[in-house]
Order: sequence, then C-alpha cells, then structure tokens
Amino acid sequence: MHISEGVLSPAVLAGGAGLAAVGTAIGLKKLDYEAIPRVAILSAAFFVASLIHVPVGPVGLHLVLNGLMGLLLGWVAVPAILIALLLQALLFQFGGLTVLGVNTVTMAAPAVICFYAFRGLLRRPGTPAAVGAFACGATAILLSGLLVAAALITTGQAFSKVAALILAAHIPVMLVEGVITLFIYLFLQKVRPEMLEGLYA
Amino acid sequence: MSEPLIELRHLTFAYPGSPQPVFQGFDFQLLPGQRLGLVGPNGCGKTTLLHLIMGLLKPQAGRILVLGQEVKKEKDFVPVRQKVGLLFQNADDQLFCPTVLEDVAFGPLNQGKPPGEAIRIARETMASLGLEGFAERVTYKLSGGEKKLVALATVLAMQPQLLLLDEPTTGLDERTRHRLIHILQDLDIAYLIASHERDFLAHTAAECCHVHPTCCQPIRINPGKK
Amino acid sequence: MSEPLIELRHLTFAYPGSPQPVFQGFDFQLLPGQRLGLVGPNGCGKTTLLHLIMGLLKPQAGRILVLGQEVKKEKDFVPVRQKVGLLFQNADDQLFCPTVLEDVAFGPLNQGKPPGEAIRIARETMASLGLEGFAERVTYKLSGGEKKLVALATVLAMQPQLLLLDEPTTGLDERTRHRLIHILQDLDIAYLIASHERDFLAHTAAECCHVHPTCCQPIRINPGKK
Amino acid sequence: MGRASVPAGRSAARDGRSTNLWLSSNFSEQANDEEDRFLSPLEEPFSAGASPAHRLDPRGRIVVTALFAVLMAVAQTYAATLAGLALALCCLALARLPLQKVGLRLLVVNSFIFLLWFVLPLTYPGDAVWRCGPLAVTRQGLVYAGLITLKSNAIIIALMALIATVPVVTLGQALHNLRLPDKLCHLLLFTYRYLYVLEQEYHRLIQALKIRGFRPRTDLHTYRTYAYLAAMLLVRSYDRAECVYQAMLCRGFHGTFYSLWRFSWQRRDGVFLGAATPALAALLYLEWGMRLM
Repeated sequence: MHISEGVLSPAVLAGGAGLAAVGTAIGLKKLDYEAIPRVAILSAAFFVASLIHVPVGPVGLHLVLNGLMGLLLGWVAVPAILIALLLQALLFQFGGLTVLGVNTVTMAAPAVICFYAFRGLLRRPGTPAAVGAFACGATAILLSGLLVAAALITTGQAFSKVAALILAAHIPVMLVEGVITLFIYLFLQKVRPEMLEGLYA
Repeated sequence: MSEPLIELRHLTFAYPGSPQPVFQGFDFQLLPGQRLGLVGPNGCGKTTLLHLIMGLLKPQAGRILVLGQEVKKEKDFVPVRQKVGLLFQNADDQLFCPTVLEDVAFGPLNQGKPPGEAIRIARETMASLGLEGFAERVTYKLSGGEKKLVALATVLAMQPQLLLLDEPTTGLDERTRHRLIHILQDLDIAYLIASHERDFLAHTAAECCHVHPTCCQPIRINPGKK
Repeated sequence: MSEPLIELRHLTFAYPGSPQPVFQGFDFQLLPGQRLGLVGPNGCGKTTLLHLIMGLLKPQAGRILVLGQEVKKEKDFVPVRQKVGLLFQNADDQLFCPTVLEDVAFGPLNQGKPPGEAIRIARETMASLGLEGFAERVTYKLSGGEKKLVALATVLAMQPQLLLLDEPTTGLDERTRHRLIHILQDLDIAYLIASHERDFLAHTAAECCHVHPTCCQPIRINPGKK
Repeated sequence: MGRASVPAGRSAARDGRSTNLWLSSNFSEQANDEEDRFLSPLEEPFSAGASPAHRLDPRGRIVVTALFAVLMAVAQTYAATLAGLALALCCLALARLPLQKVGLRLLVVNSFIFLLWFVLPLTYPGDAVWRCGPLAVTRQGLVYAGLITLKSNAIIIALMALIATVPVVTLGQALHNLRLPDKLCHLLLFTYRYLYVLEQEYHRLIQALKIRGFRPRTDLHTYRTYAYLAAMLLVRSYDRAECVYQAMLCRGFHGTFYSLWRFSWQRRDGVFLGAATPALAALLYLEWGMRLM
C-alpha cells in the first residue's frame, strides 16, 4: 500500500526519510559494484512481478513480495526497494517524492526483519523451510501494514479508522503473499538453489 | 467439403504505432485435415496470423471464425484456446513450471480435469512423444531440443483439434528436427506451420502458401533431399 | 606462417554436475587473418569454446594460449579481453547501458581512454557500421536487429585483434542479416563465427569446421544460393 | 539540451564512412521484430516532448520540484495549498502534457484520497454539519480531507509536469550530477534498463498461460501458477544477470563506472530558477503569514 503525497505530517515524513537514508546507506555499503547488475535485474523482476494481479474473491491484488526480496537480498533490499518505488513514482505517479522515505521504510524494514527472523528456519530443509517461506511472505505484509498504520496514526488520531481499515485490508494479502512466497521458494529450491545462497551467508 | 476449421474474412490488422498494416482485407481458410505451411520473409505476418487466430492480438476490422463460431472478444477466445494449440517460436516462453510433469499437466488442469486424470493424460502425451522418464526433470535445465518437445507435449496434452506451429525448427539440432518431422507426420489433426525452412515444410506440410497482406497465395515447395 | 592468435592444447572441460565432458583433450588453432566458421549440433560446445577463450569458463585441464601468451587465471584474461571481442548470442545481455553512446564508449573507457577520446571512438565505430544518429537513443527501445548491430559496435569500439561471434544471426531479419554479412566482409581482422546457418557462413567464413569433443574437423560448406 | 550533451565527435561521425547508403535509409524507424511491439505500461508517456518544461535542465527541475513538494507536504493552510496548486497548474501548462492522460493518471493516483473522503469526515472530531443515525459528518473533517486532496494533487501535478517529463535515463544522470550516491544511480539505471526486457518476458509468459486455457480464480491452482510465473521471471533474470556481468567483464570492466554525463546550464534555466525562487518564497510567506494571523 502506497501512502499518497500530502497526507502525512512533516515529522513522520522526516522520520521516514531519515530511516530510509540510513537503511539505504547500509544496503549500499554491502553492495559491491560487481553485484549491481544482479541486484538491479532482480529488482526489475520484482517490479514486473508487482504488475501481476492476483484475484482474491472479487478484487485483484498486486503482488508485493517484499518478504522474498528480503530473503534474496538482505540489507541490499533497502536500496532495491527504494529504486523500485522511485520508478513507480516516476512512471505511474504511485506514491511520490516526499513520501518516498516513509514508503521505503514500510516496505523495506519488514524485508530486512524477515531476512533475519526466518533465515534460520529456511536453512532447515523440508517442512521447516516451507513453513519459514510462508511465514516470511505473510509476516512481511503484516509488518508493512502495521508500519503504514503507525505512520498514519502518528500523523493524527483522525486517521485511526483509516489505519484500521488499511490494516484489515492487509489480512487477505498476507495469506496470499504467504502462499505465493511459499510456492516461489519451492520453485527456486528445485530450479535454481544457487539463488537462495544468500540465506547461508 | 466440410466446414472450415478457421476462416478469416477481410481482416485488417496493424500494430499500434505502425503506419503500415500487416493485413489489409486479408482472407484465409483452413479446412479439416489440412496441413498447411506458411512461408514469407520475416515481418510478413506469419506470427501475427497465428496470434490473431488465438486471440492474443485483436484485429482492427474483419471477422474471425474458428470451428464455425465467430470470435470477437476475449471471452469468445476462451473455448478456442481449448481446441486450438499454439506452439511458440521460443519454447522458453511457453514453459514456466518447475518440472516437466507439472508443465504438461497444466493445460488439462485448466480444462477442468481432476489432478489424477491430468497427470494420466500428461504421462500418456509424454510417452507418445518419446519423453518417458522426463516427468520429474527440471524444465528450465532441459536442452533446447528437449524444451521444444516438452512444449509440444504441453500443447498436445490439451487434445487440440488444430495445431499452430510458429517456426518449430528454430534452434533445433538435426536429430530433434527429424524427431519432430516424424511426430508431425504421425499426428491425425490439421495443422498450420509458419516456417522459413522449406526443407522442413516439404516433409511436414501437404501444401504451402506465401503470406501477403491480403491473402495467402499457394506456392509449390521443392521436395526435400530425401 | 606467423604465430597463432589462439591455441588450445589438450583442453578438457566439463560443466559442473555433468557426467560427460564437452571437451576432452581438445586441440585447436586460429591463425592471423583466418575467418573460421564453427558448426555442430546444439550442445556440441560452440558457445563453450568461445567462453573458454574469453576466460568466462575455466578448463579442468589443458593450456590456452592467446596471442602467444599462456592464460590461466582470471588476472591473465584481463589483457585478453582487451584484444579479443566476443559478440554474445543475446544482444540484450551485451547492452547494459541506458543509451547507445554510453554503451559503445564503455569499452574504450575501461581501456583507460579519457571521456572525450572514448566518445570520439564510439562515434567513429558507430559511423562505420552505419549507426549514425543512434548515439542518444535509449538501448531498450531498439529493435532486435538494431540491438545486434549496436552490440557489434560495442565490441569493435575496443579495436580488437580478433572477433568471436556467437550465433550472430539469431533473430535477425533479412536486411540486417545482409548488413551484417557486408560488415564482416569489410572487417580486416580475424574472426571465429559459431553458427548453425550454413548459408550465412558460406558468405562470411573462408573455412568451416565441425566442433567435436577432441578437435575441430574441417568441413566443406556449400556456397549460398546468391 | 537537458539530455546529456557530449563535447566532441559529431562532425567526425558525419565525415566517417557513411557512404554505404543502402544501410542508412530510415533503418532506425523500422521495428522489425514482431515480438517487440507490445504496448507497455512502462512507456514514459510524458517524457517525450519539446515544450519549454521539457527543455529545461533536469537538475533545476529536480531541485525546484523537491523544494515545492516539501513545502506543499508541510503546508497546513488553504491559502498556501491553493496557491501551490495554481503554481503546479502553471507548470503543467508549461509542459503541454496531453490533458486526457494527465486526468487519467490523477484519477488512479487519487484512489487513496477517495478512501480518505469516505472515512475522514465521519471520524474527524468537530462540529457536525450533517447527521445520519450514529454517523456525523464534521466540518473540520471535510476541511481536512479537502486540504489533503489539494496538497496531494498539487504535488503530483508538479511531479508530472517537471519530473515525469525527464526521461528516466537522463534523470539518473542528473541525480548523479546532484551528488546522489554513485551506486544508487547505477542501480537505478540498470534496473530501468532491464525493466522493459523483463516486462516483455512477463507478457509472453502471460500469453503462454492464456493459450493453455488458464483463467485466474481464487484458488490454490491460480496462486501456484502466478508464483511459478514470478519465480520463472526471477530465475531467468538471475541467469541473465550472470550473462550481463560476463559481457561487462569482456568489455574490460574492473569495478569502476565511468561517467560521460555532462549537463549545460543555459539562460532559460536561470530564468526558470529566477521565477521559481520568489514563487516558492511566496508560498512560504502565505503559509507562515496565515498561520501567524
């Protein structure tokens, strides 16, 4: 969920921008020049995957996959997500400039958290890894929803109902993302296990 | 003679942004049991024609009839795609499942077959193409020729009444090419092959025609060397 | 006769995880001025051979000599890549800069040329390939044929002494194919073309050979129809 | 101008071996590959053009838009927001964008704002102006929702007029020039370079799903299929990245990116900045002046 321009309070915007800057700096530090093509092409693939609309009952939800991005990229997911969001703002005008920081934090922080939280589980093949993959996809969305809600409520109590609505809307997305992350994980494990090597680093 | 499988009437199609239409008042018929080769230089519209029949592209004017039914909207093409199979030029574009079995069973599953039945059909189709033992192989890691045969299996598993093949020999080595010729010769359904390899068409197509903007003009193909 | 440009001695190479080696005690020579076509079925090792020469793959045994120097480690291949140009099969993999000019100037810049000089070389190379006016174009918006020619420009801008071409005609339309034939005929450096299109090789290669696991066996290519 | 302009070489190219005439005839206009003709949602509809806005130096445009966006984002008064919206509309006129496309984009982008209009007036504490059972629409809620709508649209319109009119490639170069981290700019440009390639792959896979009778539903089969689709994209891009890196090595890459990018600051850029500075200052005055009153 992108927060639009003009909604959040200056303090929240500044806080988001600051956190995003720190996260991006850490991510860039861990990113070698040699790895730029790989990260960029993966990040382009995530961008394109987000064009996929998955039906959930009567509505179509687009994929986010930030949990998976965290699994594959770790801290580097932060600059990768920042770039993807910037491109969305430029090409579709989704999100925007002043909210870029906040939107990056709401998407990328869960990615990094999930990377550390589920890395251990995913290293154990079989059922634990499958559970870990599902949990990773679902938790990343849950955390994103919570962060969006927190950004809105910090801006003003008036947004508490909106925040609750948004959080509720994240619940079906959570399940769908969990299932899809699980299937993607199983696919990668079978077809290109090298891609998951970051987990063991 | 019975009703044509495919009939295109006065079709006009231009790619968006392109000044020159690929087809202009184009007429075409394919009769049951026909095995037709389409030839012509790159860009003459061979692929476009196949994609128009499948509803992947929509004409600006004219009518398309598949198996006697007029098709216009996306919805009309859903049953068409159950009955007409298209083999893409690039097998990589056609295969997306982790294992061969899943890929071949995908079509039958979409046709509403229960999983057990879909797997049975998939295995049978693979056996008929000499792909026994491929079921658990990772599709992505197959060689180019193997991918092409698996792609053909995914299409044939849907038991189509008509097959459209787009440059089926691209990137095939001699052996797989021979195998493909034999498979096509043994098929008992009508098909349409777009190819620039005249030698291949001489073995697989009973008639050939040259794709022009207004029609397909029948031509003679020299028989192959064998 | 002068020293060979490339010499492979008793090379052995197998892909990791593959039981069968692609090359086993493979010997090969390319002499200055030679224009050699490599043919063979898919998977026979044409691409592998080119990648071994560039050091993108490392052999398990045997020696590689490029321009008289033995090359073994990643570091040894750095100067090789300044002198030998490789045209990849897929131009999209080769063009990674946002605009054509940057892409063509990328090689010269890495060779240590100052930006002004790199741009001059890039523009001259593009002009010699008939690509004037392409400088500011965005790479991803080029057509397939244009991409291939730009990819060739990126390689030629490094002024290589030897050119390796991997299936250069894949996906080319007739016109670009002709253009490529003329460009290659006008080049005054040695090259090695891996291709399955015999007609193309008949126009561009003076000799052809078939890639086997142990050597390249010279073969005759029928001259093309034109 | 505005694009990366390069110092030398144009005349050299013209004098070069351009005699092979059969080669150069409108070759560039022809797109021969049928598969390259999908309409892409990634096209940059606003970046092509020769309007006054398009010809300004992208660096000036980025700085002005960024300042404007920040000012608008913190604005709390109708006076400043309305003036800001007027300014944004002036920029839109300067960019001469197709209004229908702009309208369509605004409609989509405002979906979040629509949600606010349904909730904020009902939940914002204040004086009720309309009641229906337990629900009360407050004046303050309406005022607040209106303010947000104006702010949001002012920023988005300015973004469309001044930033979306810069091709992404030029933007990356300009950001680099404005001292954004080197790696970040290269990441942006590389990502953008392969966006279109991957989108084409995605499109072809979607066609493959269609011709095999796939219809999306709310079931596991659908989710698994989409997961495979996304995974296939990821695997292919991973392998493509390996090829790209090899291609870079073959062209002598040794860990350094060189930059050819030069921008030239022109008189009209001075005029633009000269007009933008007092306008931004006026916004600032309106905002703080009104708040103090």
